[in-house]
Amino acid sequence: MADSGAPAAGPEAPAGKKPGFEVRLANFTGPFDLLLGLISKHQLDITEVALSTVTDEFIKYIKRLQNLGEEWALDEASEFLVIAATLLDLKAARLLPAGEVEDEEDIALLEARDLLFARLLQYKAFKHVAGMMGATLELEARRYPRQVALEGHFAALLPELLWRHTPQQFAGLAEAALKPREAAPTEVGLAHLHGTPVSVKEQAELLGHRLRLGAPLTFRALIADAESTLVVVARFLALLELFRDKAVAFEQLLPLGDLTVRWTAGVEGWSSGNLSEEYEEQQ
Amino acid sequence: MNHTRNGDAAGHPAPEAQAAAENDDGPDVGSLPGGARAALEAVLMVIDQPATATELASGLNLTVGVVEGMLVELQREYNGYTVNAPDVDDASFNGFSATPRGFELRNIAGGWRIYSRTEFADIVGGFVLEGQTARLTQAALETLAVIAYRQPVSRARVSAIRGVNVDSVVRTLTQRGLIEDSGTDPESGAILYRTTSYFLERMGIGSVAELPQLSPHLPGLEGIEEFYDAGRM
Amino acid sequence: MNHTRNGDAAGHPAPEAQAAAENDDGPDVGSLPGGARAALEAVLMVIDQPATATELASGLNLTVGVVEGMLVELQREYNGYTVNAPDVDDASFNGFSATPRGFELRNIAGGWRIYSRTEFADIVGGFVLEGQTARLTQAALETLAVIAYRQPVSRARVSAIRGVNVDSVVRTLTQRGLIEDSGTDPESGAILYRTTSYFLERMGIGSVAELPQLSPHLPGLEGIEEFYDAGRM
Repeated sequence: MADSGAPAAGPEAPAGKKPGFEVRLANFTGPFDLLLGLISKHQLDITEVALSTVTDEFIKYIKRLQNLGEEWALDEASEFLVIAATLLDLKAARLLPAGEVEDEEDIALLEARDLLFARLLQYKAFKHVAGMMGATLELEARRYPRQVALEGHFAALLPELLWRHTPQQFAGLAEAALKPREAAPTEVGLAHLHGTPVSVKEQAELLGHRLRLGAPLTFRALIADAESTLVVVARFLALLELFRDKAVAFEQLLPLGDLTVRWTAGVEGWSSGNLSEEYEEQQ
Repeated sequence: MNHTRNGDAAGHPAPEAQAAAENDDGPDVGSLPGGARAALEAVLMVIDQPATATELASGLNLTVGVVEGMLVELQREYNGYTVNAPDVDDASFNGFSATPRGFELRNIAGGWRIYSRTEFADIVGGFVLEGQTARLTQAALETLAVIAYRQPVSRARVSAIRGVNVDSVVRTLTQRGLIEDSGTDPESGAILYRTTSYFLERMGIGSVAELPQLSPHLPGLEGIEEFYDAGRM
Repeated sequence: MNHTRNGDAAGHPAPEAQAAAENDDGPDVGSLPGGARAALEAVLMVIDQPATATELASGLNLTVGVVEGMLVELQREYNGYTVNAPDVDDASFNGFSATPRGFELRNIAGGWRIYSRTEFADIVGGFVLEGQTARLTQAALETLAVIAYRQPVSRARVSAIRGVNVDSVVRTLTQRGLIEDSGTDPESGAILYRTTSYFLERMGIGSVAELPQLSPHLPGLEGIEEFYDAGRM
């Protein structure tokens, strides 16, 4: 028993809590949280962590929980995804040759790495204070406030209620209160979308490249390979920009007919640097 | 209560020591700061309904006799140690122990509860009336409407329907005599509320059956549970 | 309060005598047994949510300064006269005045209120059915933490920080009365959430400024954090 070598819960798992997910790697064995802690304290290099192994183990772990009928598997799984995705991003950034910082791309890469790290730390910080808040709430729940009903003679002092509601009006109130609420109006959350931003500038370059080489093309042809509506919109906006820069001309023979686009600026006559700033800022 | 009863009838000698010695299965009130007396005070301070000495004794894991002794002792202490009526006119200030407190421990129909002292009724009454309006707030009206149409119903369920915490509104409605406690839910143990006859009086109807019918499409309690409780943690 | 103000700023000397001399239209708290202090206690017995010193003072017809002095005095007295934290371990029994009472007077969420002492939670819990709320899940706690530290904040923002959809958790926290709608963001039109005074009460603090600093848990990230947040939204 002493030499079984496969402890169910690490020594770090606090007593009384469910043992959490444990990672077993060549260079590290212990709770997932501890792994994060070490990475954030720079005591373990993210590049030396085999993330695929971590993920495999986690999937096994979740499956075991599901087999046991544990309900909180989903909670833990989504949390794992957040952290694992961040680690993966972080690792990708770290594995790229760092070298010396020479151009803007390197700086951008460094920034991205910092941001990823910041995101991980921020997440961990909130997790930590959430734990502290939980402990405080539990401690405070051991105090019971005095909130007793008003003694009869005081209740009798209260002014007589003004009641002006007819039963029909009252029923109206009940109808309104009992009606299932639509999901509360909120902004359309975009934060969870990770669609690649489409750049009008890039699309303009692409269109320029196609048009200046040869014959006029229809708009239909120009968007034939667009993978999303967003790209169609970006190409359309790019054409308007090009038109304003007098780099293209439009022809439309019939109302609602095909729009033909012709390059007019010559081979070297236009570059995407001409594009107005407004699109660059918004992407 | 179900323990040895030695010595409880003979005065009230050091209940703390006794408690510590007697109990080994329940909470050991004697070892806590202030001892059994403070534990009793803690309970008395927060209970809403008067509790009998027997109920208190079983909660404290002490004999009824010991608890009765402490109750009388506390009662006298709150009254300022004067045996009968407090010596009102003098109001001499030689240490707190001789001064009556602002609250008193009363034994009404066998139950004990702490009340504000009768002498301060005018001041307390003025405080209670301050800021009181004769009108129910919109939140109170809506909560009342939900209770009227879904009674008997727990606060948690009303909260789930309204999407907000209704604790203080339910207290107001109870205080106003519009709703009342109608027992506890056998499953959850939560207190269930129903409307009172005073509510019917104010509505000018004879029974809740006379309330106008609601649209049949509104979710009943079962539906609501699915709608709103799914996300409960 | 609306009377002559002589002497109220200079400490809190014998409030009873002062009150008795000054007031002729309001209740004369000084002439009652136990004086103003007991009157204050009497009022504390009937409030069902924290009351500010100002509210209490106006009900008692005393100055805020006098009432604040008495509140602190009562608080200390209930704690057994120890100056700071009650000297719990000692529990020396030399007369009642040195013993902590079973209840305490606390100043939280901007107001004063009487609570049972934590030591007796197990015993008191047996008598108080209500108020025992289920524990929050880790997901709910983390969401609550983000809202507490970033309020007012939209759900989308909280989602971005936590990396998961928080809609149902936000609904639960609202139902529990821990957070509330605090209007909409002028730019995005999104509902913004903030913590409630009930949250402060449950945390036992006076304001969100008393929450532990987040920065020790966020080493060297002051600038980056803003940069990150700006980029996300």
